[in-house]
Amino acid sequence: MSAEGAAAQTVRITYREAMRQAIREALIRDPRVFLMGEDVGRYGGCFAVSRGLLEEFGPERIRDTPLSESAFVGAGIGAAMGGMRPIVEIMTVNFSLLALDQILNNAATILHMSGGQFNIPLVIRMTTGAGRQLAAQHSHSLEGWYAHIPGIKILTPATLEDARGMLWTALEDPDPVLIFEHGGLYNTEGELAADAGAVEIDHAAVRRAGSDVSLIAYGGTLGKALRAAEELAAGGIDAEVLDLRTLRPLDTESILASVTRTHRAVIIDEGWRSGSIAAEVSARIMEGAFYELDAPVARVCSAEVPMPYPRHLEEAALPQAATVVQTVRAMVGKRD
Amino acid sequence: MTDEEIKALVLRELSNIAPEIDSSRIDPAVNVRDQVDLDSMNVLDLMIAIHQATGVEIPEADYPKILTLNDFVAYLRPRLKDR
Amino acid sequence: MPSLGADMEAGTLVQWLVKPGDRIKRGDVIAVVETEKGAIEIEVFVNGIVHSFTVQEGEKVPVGTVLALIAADGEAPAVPTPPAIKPVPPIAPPPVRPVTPAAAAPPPRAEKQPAPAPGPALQPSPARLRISPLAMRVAMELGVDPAAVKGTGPGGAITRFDVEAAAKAKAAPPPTPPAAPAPAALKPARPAMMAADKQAAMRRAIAAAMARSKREIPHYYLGTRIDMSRAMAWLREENLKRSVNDRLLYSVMLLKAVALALRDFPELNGFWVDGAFKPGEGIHVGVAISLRLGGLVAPAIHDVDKKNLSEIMTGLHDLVKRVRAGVLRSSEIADATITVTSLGEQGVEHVFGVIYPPQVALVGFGKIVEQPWAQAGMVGVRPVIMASLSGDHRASDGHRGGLFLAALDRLLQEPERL
Amino acid sequence: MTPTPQAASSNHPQPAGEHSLTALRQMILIRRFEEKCAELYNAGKIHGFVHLYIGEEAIAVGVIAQLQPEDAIVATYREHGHALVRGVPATAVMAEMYGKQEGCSRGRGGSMHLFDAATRFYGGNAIVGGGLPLAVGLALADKMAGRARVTACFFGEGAVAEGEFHECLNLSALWKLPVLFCCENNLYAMGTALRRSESETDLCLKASSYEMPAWPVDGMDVEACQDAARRALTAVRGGGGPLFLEFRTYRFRAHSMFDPQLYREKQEVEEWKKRDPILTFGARLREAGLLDDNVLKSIEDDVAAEIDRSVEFAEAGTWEPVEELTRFVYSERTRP
Repeated sequence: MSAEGAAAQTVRITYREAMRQAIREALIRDPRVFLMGEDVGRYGGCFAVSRGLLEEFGPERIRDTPLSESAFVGAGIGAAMGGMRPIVEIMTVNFSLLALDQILNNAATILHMSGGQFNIPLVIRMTTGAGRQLAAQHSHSLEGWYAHIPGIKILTPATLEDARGMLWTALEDPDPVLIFEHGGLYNTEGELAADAGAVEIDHAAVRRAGSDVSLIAYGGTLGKALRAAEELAAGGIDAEVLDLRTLRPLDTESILASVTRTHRAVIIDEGWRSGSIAAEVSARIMEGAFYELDAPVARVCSAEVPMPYPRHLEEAALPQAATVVQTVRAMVGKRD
Repeated sequence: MTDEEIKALVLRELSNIAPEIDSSRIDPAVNVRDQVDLDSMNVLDLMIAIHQATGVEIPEADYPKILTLNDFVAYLRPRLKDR
Repeated sequence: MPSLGADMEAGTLVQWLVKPGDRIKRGDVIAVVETEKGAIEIEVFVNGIVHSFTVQEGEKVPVGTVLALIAADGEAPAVPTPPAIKPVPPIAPPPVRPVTPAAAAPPPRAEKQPAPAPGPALQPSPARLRISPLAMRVAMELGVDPAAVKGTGPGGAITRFDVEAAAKAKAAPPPTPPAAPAPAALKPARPAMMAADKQAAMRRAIAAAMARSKREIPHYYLGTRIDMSRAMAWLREENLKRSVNDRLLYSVMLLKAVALALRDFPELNGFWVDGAFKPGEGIHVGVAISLRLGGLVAPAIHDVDKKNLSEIMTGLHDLVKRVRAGVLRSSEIADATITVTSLGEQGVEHVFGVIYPPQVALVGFGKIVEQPWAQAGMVGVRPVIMASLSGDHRASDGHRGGLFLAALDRLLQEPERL
Repeated sequence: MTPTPQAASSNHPQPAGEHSLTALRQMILIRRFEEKCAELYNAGKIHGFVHLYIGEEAIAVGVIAQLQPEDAIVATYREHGHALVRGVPATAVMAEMYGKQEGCSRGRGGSMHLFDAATRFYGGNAIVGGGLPLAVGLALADKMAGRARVTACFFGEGAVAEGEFHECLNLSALWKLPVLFCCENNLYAMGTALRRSESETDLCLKASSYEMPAWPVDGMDVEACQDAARRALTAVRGGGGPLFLEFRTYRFRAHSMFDPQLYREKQEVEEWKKRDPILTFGARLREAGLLDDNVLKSIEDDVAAEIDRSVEFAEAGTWEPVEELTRFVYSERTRP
């Protein structure tokens, strides 16, 4: 593609708009698709993702639900089994716990319990993560928990391309797919190809190539990892940044390939450290790339505390680019 | 202890510290450190060895009085007279 | 035969300290091996019973040769069934040569054969070297002995970078500080290496290191006179309180003062490796100790800044004894982050030493002499010592070196705080 | 809306011959099948939790026979009877009890998780209340697709204490979804009597608070069950929204296999056994001249033969190879 061609074909867009375009495209392409959740219609979505869709597609396909997470998530499962392609929106990951029974006991298990008879082509979207001073019941990152569950897939779009492209692929998947949208990303803005569309969801992506250390991130921590990489580059450390994109199934091969290139790994995860997806990634590195390691795997995770409200404490609780830089420097040692 | 026994004891411990010396060639009237390459650690080791062998503890302040083999005999004799 | 350094290909079993049938436990020293670097004690890492020797005293064998067979605890008593024991072939490339503080390496592994003959089994070594898995792999590929590599990674771990640097250094001049055997005091049952050979080997090692130092290191030299009256008075008082066994030498005060001063001058404490300064993980002061028949070694006392004077004295005493007995541990040879040399015993007043690469500084002390000393317009007589610093100008500058000597002086004026 | 007491019992018009004998046979099949299950459980052929339906047979038989083939069923862990009446072969059910590959859920579900796509039998849900959202979703799919189907959702009275019950009744009523809620009120949630767990024990009152018709039905009377179901299905299929039936019944056996039944008096059990739906219906059929000893014997023989066949089938079944352990976690397909 020529440079001028590329310039002509990109649009300036926010993550939120990219997500909305993805939903809109799905609603247009497949009559079985509908959006259901709290305040997705008249309100326009708690984070304004679905604004304008009610007017365009009507209340049958843009369904406001009561505050009954278990019922409408379960209804999504039932509707999927009944032949529809529901997109269920849960406002935040913390609220999703009210529907955990449906997600774990039904969505993730029915295919197996039924001996393969009933698959559930359902997409559940929810916001995750902190950084907006929403305190301890709206800010947690529990996607790592969900990634523990076999039978569902966990996507964490961190880029505009993925915000725009993951949804359609998820809807085409025969099994339940959970999409975690980091709340801090909705306002991020950038250039996106005008013809951007579906993207594959099976692989992690190298967002920045490097040779000294692999910064393994996803969702809300990708930006921090990239910033850390820039800062490290100024100090002569060449960091690779790997965006996991999909937490289940984990793309172990790409993780191991990256660590095999760099021989060091720092995992940046907004989840709490104990039992986190970072722990899982670390374990896989041990299992698969132990003899490639030149330093112990390190993790930069959230502090083990319910998310506090004041900004300074929230910032202290969250993984930060500076912590990543510090961790990498200690790991790499002084270099020319 | 006789003078000869004392002399023999000191020479034996000295040989342990500096195995290369020929003890028969040590002049009892000449400063030992002029005949044998001893550093302060060797001197300390010698004092410890003498202490262990005889029970006599030579205070640091007396070191300047004990330079030759004869000095050792003179210093130790009265302290060992009953043994 | 354990590998005790990258350049070691063979060693001579000088003396067995156990005999067949002896019960031994992990950590026991069971033999003495003579190498170019001196006699090394061989430590075992298993509990068991000595079954038999496969190498006799006086034999020189390649690295990797099985020296003895040890029946593991709990096994049938060591019936002499040699065919049941399968020693590893000589000079099998050692998978890992872990050398922990004691330089002793594990007895080589022999495999236990299955029935019918229940032969004694040898245990693999659990000794650990702090090295990354990658660095270990690269070390194998490059033929670098990891035990001889200085780690600069997290927690002092050896990284690939360190191994590659060591490989490069190996291709150039000798990498390790001069370390030498002390043939005189050791009375091996059957001397395997002639004293003259050892002398020559050590001389070559010193020659290589010193030549490399003068070729590569842009030395700068600073000196200052230090009034030792307070220190010596304090020491006299202190030693009065101590029995002859516990007495302190003034050199212990010098070592402690150097170590404490280094805390504020990290650029003097460490290594110049592959074009960069790498600070030492601790303050491990190498003490230059001359050998009675010529030559010297400078083994380290570890973490001198954290030890009290009695502990340093104990360490020094032990070190001197073992140096002169020719029995050193490899960590003592490899770990020093700076060297202190004191030639005052020999009567000299000024010492300007040559830095041991890859260290970046050396502190020298001369003899304590009574000198006229003017202070506050008055002239008096004081015991004075000349302290010098030889610094690597790549790692530090004279200004900082001067401040270091001033700090050393200040510390020696408050001996009770050392 | 208040309960409609006139629906509480039917007026017993003359039982129609063939139809009635079928109902009797179905009840006897369930009874004998489960008695066999208890025996096989004690013999170590069946494991895990097994919940017997004995005493409650009239409900499944009465309701399910009124459903159309395209309707859906969501049931609970006490669902052997529902599956059998729905037409899942006794062989496949028994093989599932054994855990054999020929079971209706390929042996992956066991007693509590009978599934069958061919008869639209959606489990076998062992989370109390957890099946209701699925039923709501299945009905939502039907409504959105414009299909005149009904989803019959069975659950015990214990589910009434779950939030999902209230969420689902509300949501289905709000969206006027074609769900027939069939509450099998056997008075005990495991060992907890209804009066000890609910401040309001009138379940129809709870349901009607969501603006849906709610009728109590004599669950020991198969004809009453048939009649109520027939009328309710007509209403639901006609687009009137969900309907709630409370079947008052009693289980004669323990909750599960290990249950000393300390929570109820033997006398109470004996009282209810006088109302055994098989005996009372049989007596009425005799009165009507539709049943005599010979007919009954031929039914019993026929049922016994069917059960013997199911046991033989299960015994002869195959164990799924361990190599296939991780199948049916995700759908099997080749992705583009």
